[in-house]
Amino acid sequence: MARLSYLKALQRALIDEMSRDESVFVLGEDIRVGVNNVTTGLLAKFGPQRVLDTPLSEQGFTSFATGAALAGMRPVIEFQIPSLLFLVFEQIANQAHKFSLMTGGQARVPVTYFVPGSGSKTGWAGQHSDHPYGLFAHVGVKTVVPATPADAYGLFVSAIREDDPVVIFAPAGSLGVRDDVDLETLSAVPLGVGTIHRPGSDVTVVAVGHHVQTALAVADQLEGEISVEVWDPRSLYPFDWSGLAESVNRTGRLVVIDDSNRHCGIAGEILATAAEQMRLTAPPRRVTRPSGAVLPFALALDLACQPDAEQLVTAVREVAKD
Amino acid sequence: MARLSYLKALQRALIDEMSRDESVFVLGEDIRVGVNNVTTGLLAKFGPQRVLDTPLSEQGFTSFATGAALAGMRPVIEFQIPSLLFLVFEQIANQAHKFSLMTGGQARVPVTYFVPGSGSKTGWAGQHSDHPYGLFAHVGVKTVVPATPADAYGLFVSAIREDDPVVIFAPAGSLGVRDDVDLETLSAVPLGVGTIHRPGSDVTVVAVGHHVQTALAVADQLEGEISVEVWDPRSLYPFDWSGLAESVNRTGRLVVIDDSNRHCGIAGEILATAAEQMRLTAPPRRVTRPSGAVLPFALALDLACQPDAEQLVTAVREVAKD
Amino acid sequence: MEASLYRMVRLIRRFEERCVELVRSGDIIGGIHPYIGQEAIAAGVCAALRFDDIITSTHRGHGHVLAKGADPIRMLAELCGKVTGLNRGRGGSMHAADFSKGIFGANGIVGAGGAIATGAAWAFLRQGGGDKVAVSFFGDGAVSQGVLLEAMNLAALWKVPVLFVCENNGYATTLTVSESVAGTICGRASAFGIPSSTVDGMDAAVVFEAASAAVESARRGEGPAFLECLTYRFDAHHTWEHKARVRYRPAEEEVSGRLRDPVEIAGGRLDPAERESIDEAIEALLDEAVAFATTSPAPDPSTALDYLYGSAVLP
Amino acid sequence: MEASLYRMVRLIRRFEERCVELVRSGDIIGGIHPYIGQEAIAAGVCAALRFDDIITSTHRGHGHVLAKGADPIRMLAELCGKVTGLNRGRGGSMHAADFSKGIFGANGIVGAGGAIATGAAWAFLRQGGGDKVAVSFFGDGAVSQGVLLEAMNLAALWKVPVLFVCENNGYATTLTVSESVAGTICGRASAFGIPSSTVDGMDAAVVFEAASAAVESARRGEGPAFLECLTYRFDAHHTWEHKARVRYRPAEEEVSGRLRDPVEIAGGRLDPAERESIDEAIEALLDEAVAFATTSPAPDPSTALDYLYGSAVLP
Ligand SMILES: Cc1ncc(C[n+]2csc(CCOP(=O)(O)OP(=O)(O)O)c2C)c(N)n1
Ligand SMILES: Cc1ncc(C[n+]2csc(CCOP(=O)(O)OP(=O)(O)O)c2C)c(N)n1
Ligand SMILES: [Mg+2]
Ligand SMILES: [Mg+2]
Repeated sequence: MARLSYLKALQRALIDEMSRDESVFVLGEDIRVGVNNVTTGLLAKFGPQRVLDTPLSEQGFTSFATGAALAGMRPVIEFQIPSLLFLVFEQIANQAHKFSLMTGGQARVPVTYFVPGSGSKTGWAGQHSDHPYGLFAHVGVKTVVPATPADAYGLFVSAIREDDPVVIFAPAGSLGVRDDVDLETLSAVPLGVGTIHRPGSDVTVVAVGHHVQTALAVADQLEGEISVEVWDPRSLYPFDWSGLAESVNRTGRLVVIDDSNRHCGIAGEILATAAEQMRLTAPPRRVTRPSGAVLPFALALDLACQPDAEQLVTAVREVAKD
Repeated sequence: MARLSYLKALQRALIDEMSRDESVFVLGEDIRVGVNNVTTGLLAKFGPQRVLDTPLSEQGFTSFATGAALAGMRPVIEFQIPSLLFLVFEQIANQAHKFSLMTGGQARVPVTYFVPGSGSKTGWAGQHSDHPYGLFAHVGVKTVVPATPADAYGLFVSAIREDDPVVIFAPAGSLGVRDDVDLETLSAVPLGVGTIHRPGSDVTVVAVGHHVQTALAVADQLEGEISVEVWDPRSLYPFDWSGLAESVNRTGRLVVIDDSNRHCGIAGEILATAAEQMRLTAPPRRVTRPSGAVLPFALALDLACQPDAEQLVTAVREVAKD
Repeated sequence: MEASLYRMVRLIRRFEERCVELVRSGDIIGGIHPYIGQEAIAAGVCAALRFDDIITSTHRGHGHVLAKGADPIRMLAELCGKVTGLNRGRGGSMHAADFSKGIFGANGIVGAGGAIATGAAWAFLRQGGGDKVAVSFFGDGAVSQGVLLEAMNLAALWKVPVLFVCENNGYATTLTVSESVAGTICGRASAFGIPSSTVDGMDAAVVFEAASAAVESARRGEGPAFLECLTYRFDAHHTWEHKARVRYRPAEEEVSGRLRDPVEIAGGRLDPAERESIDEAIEALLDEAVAFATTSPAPDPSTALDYLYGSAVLP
Repeated sequence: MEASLYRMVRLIRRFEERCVELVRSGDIIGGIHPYIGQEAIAAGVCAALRFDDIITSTHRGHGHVLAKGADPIRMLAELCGKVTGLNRGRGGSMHAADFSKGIFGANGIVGAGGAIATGAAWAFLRQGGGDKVAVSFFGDGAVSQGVLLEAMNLAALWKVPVLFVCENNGYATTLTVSESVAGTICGRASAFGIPSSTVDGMDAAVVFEAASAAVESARRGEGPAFLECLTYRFDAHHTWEHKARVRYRPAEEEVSGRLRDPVEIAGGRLDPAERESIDEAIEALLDEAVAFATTSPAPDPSTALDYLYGSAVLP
């Protein structure tokens, strides 16, 4: 067993895939130096043709990657800031995503879009603190948010191997997570398959990204009082509806904790599908950022906009008592 | 009473606001000629300084509008294609939307983004047929989708007067709607206030945009069998939750029909909030585009991706029998 | 070469005229952006390309798709939304593509193809063992699109074998070039150190020569090149204009703009008998295409989401 | 003028040095992008502006915000996230703004300010009765951003009184200009027919002169202008580098780049006594600012969403 950090797991995934498959290459800003610590050392290992520092031309290099993918490559793009995905939304949602269907299956666009440090990094303020995974899920771009080192490895590997565009969010709140893992067992984690991090029988808590840790802490805290099952979708789209149904139909109670805006977010999607299709014995709840939130700079305000353990405890208690 | 078309109502709103307020101006592509029939004739009336034909620089002119708004103007931007909003997503969601909070209330960005003919225009295929209102609602940009000529007038007027960015979608399926209206009574319709188009007691059907017409037809069809209330949110964000609750708490049954992608869409948001907060006596249902849909070109396929009356009838019958 | 250039110019012209009829008859829904008047550019540029080169095209893409070698019969079936079409009826006019012929597709978003072509051409470099190039076609309207300018910078920086072809037909829908382009079109290329030239886009032979020179320099590893082709759109921006009758081009200009006709320029160089036999073959081909397109089956509605994903995950 | 230029250069320098200390002490969270080394540009350009002109700034924005007239005391309080800050603690380093002084804000997105400044300057034209101008500051990295290039086209087309100021400090984070800019920086301006010049960005007097000329031509209605200022960033791209110790600039370059110091260049022109008294006044002001910023109250968490909307609709 080795102690593996989430960040190192991401790096290992990228190195493994680049070693395995010549067509994989990585591009983005300041990735040779590796300011985000994922691509550090890759230049020396793979050379400048496979580790491409780009000018600040996000739209250009995103569609450049689409073109390279159409010509047989497997580009991985690192974005420094989650909101840079807003800047390339047309290039991902309207170009890369649509080629397959619009060409009647002639074309494949295997590009991975990768954001190390999504969500609030504390003190980076309004334009650097978004968690816009729901946008991609809505338009139908495959979207994953790993919560553990092993999943960071396994989902990144799967994203790169996938024949479609995939966005992978690595929440700032997860980068420091470490786990004891057997490095030999690290392997691809399929898209669209959730996982139970902790079994329980009273309430299903669906937690996204770094809030898996929040949920586990809350489950510990409530031990003896309420038996909390912590379920992690891992992929937000495609979503493991049958996995969720298995849990919810057992507990009959559902709370979602999700660090994105409430209105039209993934938490709402989960509640909606559960209400339509699953056996709920109490009204479900969600703990999210407020609707339309823009994260203010001051620490107290920034934190006030993010969901936290206390809110989760309240929500779990509420659904449990109904 | 006069026969007013939806399209003419939009035009009238724009003319009225431009006449009333010197700071209102309109910009976009081919708006002098008026290829979308909303801005036709405005050049002659208001001159080239208030009717600005732009080069194909959507990002540039969207943030140009933000700058003009910060300097005291009230720009209205016409976009020819819904997916052009993808191209300017950063400029709207990350710039215009965030100025107010990030400056601690110093700045106002009263810009209206206007898409005449959103959704499928039949045969315009994958990149011209989106209905991405949920994206704006998620990030917190005020978003309205009028369904009738009077609402097209009233919501457009309100959008222009609003001190915040507002996106207004005029569905292709609504442009031809005509109503008998007393022109004297046309007036601003406040954002965030829904309306009952047809009262009923068994099932609340929430219909967005042109599907208000679908819902009214279905309500007619089911008359005698099931009493359908047709409720139209008009604003998707802010949303009239108390108006919806009033209806749903009365009927106990909810179906949403919405021409956008299912996953993380507005229909899911409505179901989620109803499940959390309202008294539902049967599982709610939604009739939407499939998740991640890209509209194929061929007519039969295009139509197969859009919600229709038959699906709505089935859904209403299902919730009614539970 | 003269005969084959003429053949392609004429094929595109007649193909487009047939399409306009099929729009009128309702066989093509959604309308098209006719390429009529601009045929010499697609024909001339694509004649300079090899089978294994690639192109990206535009909303006004039929000419490029045909000139790069797509089967006109399956192309027309695509425009009619049939399963036998190039894209199995999923793409239509604005997305017609044939990847087996290096046609990376028409595109509904102005300026979008430049970066895609640049990425593909860079991939060719990376994959080694050849000297393939990419061509991106776009209109005068596209040179005001940020993403295209970004792509030109990337192409120049990384010496990518891509040719940018601007078809300057004087208008972006209703907006004139002088109202949309500050500076010059070729000035955009110069800004990034990309060599450029402006040529007569009505003469396929002239275009062919200029494109050949640019393509050869790209093949030699000298990086991107830029070609501005001066032309005129003879028909509407889009067929909806046929009904809408919007007015934005001076009547005299519409007359003078049509005086130099690419079909006549290319055809005038042929022996009349040769020309006639080419024309006849084209008519026969298009008759066949129309018959095939109109009688082919439409896709089954239950397959509406086929091909949405490459890996068949049902979300 | 010499004294006031020096005063501003020195104020910015010392302000930034105080900020770096406050980052170390944890009073400023999230870090900053220090403007140290580039002070002459903000000082020189803003000295050419009037109170009622406006600017847009960047992630490295403290210098511009101060030079355009923001109160250093409320500015520092903003950086410390206090309710007494310019933005009531909502903006921080990357969004500091003072609309009452024509400061339309720092901006976290590279290249975003150009179109905003252009729109504002166009509004001034429209509103009539004056000759206000707008200035957009940005770095060498921004000239590869599509939206900025689009904005330059719009500004040139519509003869908008906006000055584009590119601070070429040789790097976009770790990427050199030669690796990111094909062609030249001023070539971007020429592409759109915008007059441009390249000047020594270490000398506030030189910058002031060049900016004055450009601003005056814009005021006279001659449209936009572009100024490239050559400079060097003395400190880190961002204060995280102080811990991370990434290496991307040659050591000799870091030494030679600092040889010409804007503070010394501007200060060398003053009588030493005058200089000393300016310095003392600045220290006193900054002591006050630090005291104010560190002792001011933080905002109440219950107000986290205040100002989210201009019209107080609760969604
Ligand atoms: C980015 C973008 N903006 C606007 C449109 C709508 N539109 C389609 S074609 C067109 C004009 C294009 O002009 P040009 O590039 O000169 O090509 P042409 O039509 O003349 O062939 C416009 C505005 C679009 N499809 N994409
Ligand atoms: C559009 C965009 N891309 C990337 C970033 C991340 N980023 C912030 S500053 C910076 C470098 C900017 O370089 P330059 O414009 O030269 O300004 P400088 O930092 O040298 O002052 C980068 C890549 C960003 N904020 N915005
Ligand atoms: Mg054109
Ligand atoms: Mg720089």
